[in-house]
Parts: sequence; structure tokens; C-alpha cells
Amino acid sequence: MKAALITFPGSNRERDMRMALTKVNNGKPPVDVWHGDSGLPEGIDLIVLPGGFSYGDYLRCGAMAAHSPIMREVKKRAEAGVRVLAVCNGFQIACEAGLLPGVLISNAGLKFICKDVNLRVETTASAFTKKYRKGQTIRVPVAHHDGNYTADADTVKRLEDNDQIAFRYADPLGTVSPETNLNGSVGNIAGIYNAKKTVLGLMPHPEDATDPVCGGLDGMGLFESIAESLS
Amino acid sequence: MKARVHVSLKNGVLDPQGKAIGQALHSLGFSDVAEVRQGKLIELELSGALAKKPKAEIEAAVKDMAQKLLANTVIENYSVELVG
Amino acid sequence: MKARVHVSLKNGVLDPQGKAIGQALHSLGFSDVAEVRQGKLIELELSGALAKKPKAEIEAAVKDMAQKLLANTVIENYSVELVG
Amino acid sequence: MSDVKKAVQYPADLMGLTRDEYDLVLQIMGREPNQVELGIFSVMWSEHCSYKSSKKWLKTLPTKAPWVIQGPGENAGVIDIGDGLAAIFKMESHNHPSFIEPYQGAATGVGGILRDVFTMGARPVANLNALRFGAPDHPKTRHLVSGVVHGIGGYGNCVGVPTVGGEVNFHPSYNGNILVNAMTVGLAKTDKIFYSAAAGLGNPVVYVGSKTGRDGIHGASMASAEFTDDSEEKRPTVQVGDPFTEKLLIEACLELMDTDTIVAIQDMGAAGLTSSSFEMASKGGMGIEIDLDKVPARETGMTPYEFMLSESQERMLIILKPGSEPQAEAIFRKWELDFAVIGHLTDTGRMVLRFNGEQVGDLPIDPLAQASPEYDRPWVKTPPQKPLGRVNHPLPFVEALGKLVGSPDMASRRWIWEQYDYLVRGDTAQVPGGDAAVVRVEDHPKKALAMSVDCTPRYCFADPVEGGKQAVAETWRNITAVGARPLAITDNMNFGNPERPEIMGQFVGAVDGIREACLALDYPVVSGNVSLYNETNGKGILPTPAIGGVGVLDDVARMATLAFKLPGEAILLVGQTNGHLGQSVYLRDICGQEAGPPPPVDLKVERTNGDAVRLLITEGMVSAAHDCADGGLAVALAEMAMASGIGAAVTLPAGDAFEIGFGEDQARYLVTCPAARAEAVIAALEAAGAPVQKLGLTGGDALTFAGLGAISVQALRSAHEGWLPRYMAGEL
Ligand SMILES: Nc1ncnc2c1ncn2[C@@H]1O[C@H](COP(=O)(O)OP(=O)(O)O)[C@@H](O)[C@H]1O
Ligand SMILES: [Mg+2]
Repeated sequence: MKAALITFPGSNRERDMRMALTKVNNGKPPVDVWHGDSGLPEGIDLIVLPGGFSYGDYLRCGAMAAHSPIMREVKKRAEAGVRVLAVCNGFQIACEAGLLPGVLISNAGLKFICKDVNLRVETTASAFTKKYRKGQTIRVPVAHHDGNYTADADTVKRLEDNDQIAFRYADPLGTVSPETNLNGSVGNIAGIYNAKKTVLGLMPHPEDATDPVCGGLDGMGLFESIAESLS
Repeated sequence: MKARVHVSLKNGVLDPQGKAIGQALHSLGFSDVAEVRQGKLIELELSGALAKKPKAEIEAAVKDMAQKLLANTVIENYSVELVG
Repeated sequence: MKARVHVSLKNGVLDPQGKAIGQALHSLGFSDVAEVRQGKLIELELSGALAKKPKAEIEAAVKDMAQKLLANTVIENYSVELVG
Repeated sequence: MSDVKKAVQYPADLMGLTRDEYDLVLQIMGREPNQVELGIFSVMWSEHCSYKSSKKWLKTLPTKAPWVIQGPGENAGVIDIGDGLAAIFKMESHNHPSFIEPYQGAATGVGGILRDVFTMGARPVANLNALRFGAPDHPKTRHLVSGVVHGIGGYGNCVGVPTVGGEVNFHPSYNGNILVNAMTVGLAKTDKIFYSAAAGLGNPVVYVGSKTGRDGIHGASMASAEFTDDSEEKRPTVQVGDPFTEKLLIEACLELMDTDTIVAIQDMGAAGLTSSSFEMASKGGMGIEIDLDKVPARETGMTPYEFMLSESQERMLIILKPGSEPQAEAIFRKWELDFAVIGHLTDTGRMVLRFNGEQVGDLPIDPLAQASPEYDRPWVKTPPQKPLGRVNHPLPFVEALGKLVGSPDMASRRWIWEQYDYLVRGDTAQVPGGDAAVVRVEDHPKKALAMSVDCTPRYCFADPVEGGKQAVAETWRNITAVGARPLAITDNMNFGNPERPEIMGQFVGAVDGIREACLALDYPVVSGNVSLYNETNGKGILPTPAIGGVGVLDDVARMATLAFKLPGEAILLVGQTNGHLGQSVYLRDICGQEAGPPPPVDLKVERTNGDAVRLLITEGMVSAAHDCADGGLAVALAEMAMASGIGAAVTLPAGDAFEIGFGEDQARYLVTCPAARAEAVIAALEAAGAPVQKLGLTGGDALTFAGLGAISVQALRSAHEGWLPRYMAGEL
């Protein structure tokens, strides 16, 4: 696996992501790429947009970062089929850049939420989740203020019909209900794919659940899936 | 009856959002943008007894809302406009 | 030359902020507020060559800024107004 | 002097200086100061910058230990944590601004303390906060809680530093003066620590960060006519924080620190450019010349006075090695920050200010800095409290417990800390809700930092000396309870008006107690902050010397947590229980009395018991550990049960159940271990000289006190978790 990790001004979970990627890649860290760069190294097979507060989350989360010079190249590579993992602020950037449909608005409770949540794995037919079981619940943390996934009814239907929903907020037994809706997201959606399932965007932080001492290991499945798919 | 409350930062108060938007516009090639300030525009749909009152009274009520909740008068100004 | 860009949520898009403001106004006793929507008002101070162009061209440039950055047209509308 | 005095025409506005202080200004200057110069004296000699009321007493605090690299006097304290690594930390108050504008006040408080820490070369790795609000039913309290918590989260979350711990109290004495104390802990290499003493004749003085605006200038009365055309609009003294710029500033400064270009560096905190430039020059015995036109300005038409006194946020001052300007500038440009060479160092020992080609100020540095007033304010010793008389117990034991865990001061703070990103950077090993926060030392295979902030103001009010001791001891105990070695503290002394002898007496007493505890526990003070005049209409706050402790856990895999781990384990109580009800939360919240002396702190016993518990944790002998603090033994048991969902059946030690269950005797811990190992653990504790008794066993879904009744863990949890969210929702 040859991963590129993009840093925007205000990214702050690139370190967590680097640790997780390094762990599943035989100790080999991802290539760090600065938002102002206009190119990506050759042979990259995974692009990661990490969490944080790019441009302070000012105006709209992810809006300014979506126009960074590097994003043109990211879109080009994504079209060519290179995998993109977009987490939290990365997910917001991916939506603003049009890599994924919909948009993330303020949590329904208008508060930042940092806590462990249960996610139901909606599909394992992807390079990102094949090591999980379909319907399995995993426990990983969230840390966001604007994770309320919003899209029009047609878009949501398309996502559902095409098996593009990656994760939903659930209870520990995998039941998805209004009570387990963390932030007001339509259909409890926590993460989605693009149509080809080469781009995954999600609000929770699997990278913060890859260590037995800090956060547990439930996020490992995602990184192991990626590593296996790309090796 | 609708009321619009425009809330803006007082002069001289740092506007980090505006500053960042300005920089982003520059890097998109809009170099002739000198300064950007971001404010809020809150639109209230009024109903019931209030909506039927004379304009001056409605305006007073909306100003009261702005003063008490919509604006943070330590750092923000507000203005009220009635529409329709 | 100043331009104002008003960015508001499209009809039918949920506005958690507006909803919370509405609830807070009710609990302050302002019961005749039916609906609240919160939008942004971005004020741009224009300078240089752009500021000297004909109004129509300035307006087009500001619309371009709104389209590219200031609004997310998936959920937001915008309108542009030139002042002074 | 008296001749001078007679001839003096005092300006109408002394900008907060007394007439005596103004006389001293005249003596130092040898002439009348101009407006800029007077402004500089005024801020440099303000209580905030000069510590004039507190200096005399702060000097008595112990500040040395073999592991202390830098004690008080720099931007933050530095301790050696082994393996070539240092922990750098400090706590600071932002009380007054937070009362006026809770969001921005708290946010900029976090921003300020972060800069104090990264200016020394540390990567900030943890934030904590100590908050005090007025009575829950005071009309302002809810709004202040909401704003302060949002502000702390808004800033800390954005800059990407985890907020991992804190404490919150409610008390009517804070109705008009809330306390917002923020602490930052950072990590650095011991050979890469940066100081603020300027050096090198001719070296460039560089300004970086955000532009300067007219934020927070306090001379409003004198110069406000010039501040704005719009005289209607009074310029706010509140500063707005820009955490995004701070994040860029952290990264840019740390990047610059990796090069070999910095001579000295200092953040611009209170009194902005004035205090930063003065302090740097004064510490290095240098002079400094500044061209104020070169200072990046956010607004047009700013005056020298405004440039010197502005408290705009997110700015730093750096002395560079000559010739390294281009390299440094490239780094700050990359991070889209301002960079400007605004002056150079001289050997005149004077600060010379120029503006538009004219000299607008010329002051001697050392006399100004060193002659800053020091007061020996009159003080009276706080009289001892009358012994506590007979106490009536209005509620049955378990009912009282249920009520206590859901009372404002004891209820869970989850509603607060879930709004803080306590995980970012991926090293948080113990999240909020435990005794101390634990954050792994990055890239180290085993080591972690343990941190806790504590103070029990009601004890400090009743007896400042015991209260001061207790605050220090409680951080030490909390750090010990996770298995770490406590190493040093930072203090944040929040008091009322020092010109009142009884308030000054509280201060003197608290310092005394802190000193004793630091000495007895080998736990020096390495940094701190004083906030006085927390007073409205002659009513001061409870004396609140908040203490932030830092310790090291040598092997994070051996960290202890407070949750019961399994049913059927033995529960042991370490330490002597006398049933001291004076000043307890039980007495206040259940019996409606704030009375009696606070529990005495025996520092020798503290050390014996703590060292014994830590050893057991380190050896893997115990499965859970928790200190007994507010609420006493019964509440501590309830907290262990609630954290795990496992109940327990216990028999309280002999004596009056209420006194034994809710008394707040110090130096106590609860530990659990597999039942079969209980005898060995007891033997080990006894051998170490720590009293111990077995209380019972974990298990079931209720907490049962033999002969007193039972309460389900579920009921405890709903009371404990319910109060704050319901209060904030306006339901209470
Ligand atoms: N303002 C706050 N921010 C973050 N965490 C907090 C805050 N207040 C309390 N906490 C956390 O809640 C827990 C309980 O706090 P406290 O009752 O003060 O603990 P203790 O009695 O052990 O000192 C601790 O883990 C503490 O860090
Ligand atoms: Mg504790």
C-alpha cells in the first residue's frame, strides 16, 4: 500500500491517522502531502483526507480546503479509481469538493460531541470494510460539531439502492433508531461511499480505535481491510 | 409578517471568519477583495397577536429579541428590518 | 465599493440553528415567532481594478465568488447586492 | 522625594497608578512621562503584570527539585520526565473576561495558556480547566456555564489539543465573579527548550502571528475619543480568539524551533507588546528599539499607545540570530502568518519607541521592571472555625447518598467534557471521569503523563492553611490513584481584594499551606498565576487556590482506573477514617450547614498511604483504585460502581454511619483486588505503614451497606448523570 496523507491548514488528526496507517503497513508511514502542493507522487493507491478544522471550519466546514490546489489532483486520481478515505473534516471536504454527494451541517443539538459510538457496518462489499461482518457493530469515537449528514431524498434513495451507505449510528446490538441518531443525520448515516465504492467518507474516527491502551481496536478492521485490498 | 435581524461584529472586533474567507478568495484569484466581514441574517416569521400590531410595536419587540438573544451586544451590533 | 452576499438555506433544508433560536425565543416568552431561519451576510470591500468596473461586471464577479466559495448551492441560495 | 511631590502636577488620569507610584515614575524618568510611557508604566505595574501584592509571599514557595529544569519566572515551568524529555506546563486565569463574554473570554484564556507553553518549545499535548460558577439558581449561571464550556471547546478542539480534565464547582460566592482557569501541558526535548531572555547586540526583533488591532486596550477613559469616529460605539475590551490562526502559529513556531535560528521567544500575553518586549530585554539585560510603524496593523490610524497596549491574540515576539530572517520568514509565510522585523536589540538598557520617524517613547528597562512596587499588605489570620456541634441527619443513609451523587457539585461533568475533544492526537489513555487524566508521551513505548486540577474552596475559606495543603494533596492523590509519580505543580491563586486584610490573610494562609504540602510531598511549584480583586460590592469569592499537578506513569500498561473490574473482588479501604463531617459536601448539601473546621491534612500520612498504593498499582496487585475526596467513602464507592455498572456489598467501619460514610478524612484510597489476593495486599499495605481494612465484595447491581440499606447502580447513575444535562436544558 502506498498512501498519501494530505495536511490542510488546521488539520489536526493527521497524526492519529499516520499512526493507524503505519501500523497496518509494516511500519511504513504514509507520504505527507501539503495542501498547497499541486501534485501527488506516482503510484499512490490511497489518498487520505484527515480530520481537524481546516481553515478553522470558518464559513462552512471543509469549504475552503475543498479549493486547495491539491484537491484538483485528488479529484483526478479519484476519478482514475485511486481509493480515498475521508474522515470527519476530510468527509466534509470531500462533500464540498463534490467527491461525495450531500453535505454535513451542524449537529442537531448544536454541540460538539466527543464520545464512543456504536456503528453498524452496512456493507462489506468494499475495499474499506471487507474484514468486518455485515451488520456487525463496532465501537469507535466521534469528535465533531458538524456531522449531521444532509442530502435530498433522491440522493439518499440512490445511496440506499446502490449499497453506498457505509455505516449508521446504532445501539450496541446494531439496532438503528431515532434514539441512536447521534447528530440528526438523515437515516442515521455516519459514512457513505461514492458510486464505485472507491471513496469512503465518514464522521467517526476509526483511527482513534487502533490501540488497546487508547481507544480500543474496533477501528483496526477498516485499516486492515484497506491494507489487504491494496497489497 | 417577517422581520430580519442583521447581526454584525462591531467595528474593530476581530473577525476570524471574515479574515479566512478573504484569504481563500485571494487564493481563488479574486485579488481585488480588500476586506471581508461575516455577519448573520436571522429571518423571523411572526404570527399571532404580534404580527397584527402596529409596525413600531413589532419593531420594538424584535429589537428586544435581538438585545436579549440574537446578538451578543458586547461584541456585536444589530439592526432590524420589517418586511411584508 | 462594497458588495453584500446574502447566503440562506434553501427551502426545505433543515436549519438546526434556526430551530434552536426559535425554541430559545419561545422560552424567553416571545411566543409569536413562528419560524426562524439563520443565514449569513458576507460583506466584501472591493478595491483595485474590480471596484472601478461597471456594476454589471462587479456583480458578475461577486456572483462567481458566491458560486465558487461563499455558498454551497446543494443546500444554499445566495443573492448579491452592491452598495455605495 | 517630598520636594518632588510638592511640585508635581498629577495628570487627571493616572491610568490606575497611585500617586505614590506616579512619584516613582517621575523619579525613574527624571521628567514627566508622555501618554505612551505612562500607559506602559501603568500596565507593567498593574497587579496582573507585577504581582505587587503577592510577590512577597510567592517567593516563599518551594520551587526546586532535582527534576525541575525551570521554575517560576519563565512563561511556564519545565520538569525533566526522563529519557531526554521534559513536561512544560502552567495554569492561568481568565476570570474577568469570561464573566463579561463567556465564550470569547474562555476561548482566549485557552489560547493564552497554550502560547505560554509552546513558546518554550513544547508541543501542547493536554489542556485542563478549573471552573467556578455561581449558584445554579442564579439567573446568570446557566448562560455562563454554556458560554464558557463552548468557548473552551471551541478553541481547544480547533487547535487540536485534547482537553482531558478539569473540575467544576458551583457556589453563590462566585455569582458575580466566575473563575475560569486554564492549564496546558506540553512535551519537549530537554535540549530543545526555549527561553525569553534577549541576547546579542543588534539582533533582530521579530513579530509573528496575527495583526494588531485595538483589542483589549484598557485606557478607554483617556484615549477613547481617539479610538473611533463613532463615539456611540464604545470599543469593547473583549478580545476575540482565532483558534485557526493559533493552530498555524503553533505549527510555524515548532517548525522554526527545529531550525537553529532562535535566540529568545516570548508570547504576547497581557499588556501585549509592552510586557513581552520589556520582559525579554530585562531578562537579558539588553536595550531594545522598536519601530511601531513596522508592526502589522489590522486597522488604520492606530497610535503608538494602541500598538503598545493592544492585547490582540495569537502573536509572538522573537529574537532571531542575525541573518536568519529569510529562513524564518519563509516558515511563517508558508503558514500564512504575518512576519515583520520591528526592531533590534541595543546595549543601552533602554526601550526606545519610534513612530513615523519620530521618537515617541524612551524608558529605562531595568529600573522600570525592577522598581515595580512590592507591597507588604496588612493581613489578618483567618480565625479558626468553631468545632462542629451535633448534626441532625435529615435523610436515611442511602437516600442521602442518592441525593448527594446528583447534587450540583458532585454530579457527573459528562455534559461538559463530551463537548471537548479529549482524544485528538491519539494518546489519551485515561479520558475525563477518572481521578487523573492520562496522556501517553508521544512516540514513547511506555511512558505517560498524569494530570489533575483540584481545589476545595470551602475548606480554604474555613481554614486557608489546611485548604491550601489539601488542594496540593488532592492533586497528588489523584495522580497517585492512577499509578503515577506526582512530580510538580502549577498554581492559580484566585482571591478577592488584597487590600482587605482578611482577604490578604486568606492568601497568606493558602500560600503557607501550599508550601508545607509541596515540601512534605517533594512536589515543587514550577509555575503559577495570581488573580486578585475577584470581588463584587465588597463580597469576595471563596479563596480558590487551584492547583494543577503533573506526574509520570512509567508504564502506561500498569495504569489504574476507578471502575470495579469484576464481581467478587475484595474492596479495601486504605487510610484512617475518623468521620470528619466539618465542611463536607454532605453537611452542606444534605444538612444545609457550611460549618466546622475542614478535615486536617497530615502530610506524613498522606505520603505513606499514597506511596503504598502506588507501589501496589505498579506491581499489578490491584484491579481498581480511587481516592476518597468530596462526599467521602460512600460517594467514592458509588463512583466506582457507576463507572463499571457493578455493585458491591460493604460493611462500613465502626462508628456513626453518617460520619463514617460521608466524612471527608484525607489521605484515603479505595482499591480492589481478586478476593484470593486480599490477604497479600493487606499485608503489603500494613508493611508499608498504611492502615487498611476490608469493606466487602464487588458484585450485583446495587450498592448495599450492611444494616443501612441498598441503592441500585442504575438509580445512582441516573441521579449522577442526570443533573447537569437537565439543569442546562432548563428543566431544573
Ligand atoms: N471542566 C472540566 N473539563 C474536563 N473534565 C472535567 C471537568 N470537570 C470535571 N472533569 C472531570 O470529571 C472527573 C471528576 O472531577 P472531580 O470530581 O473534580 O474529580 P476528583 O474528585 O477526582 O478530583 C475528573 O475526571 C475530571 O477531570
Ligand atoms: Mg479523585
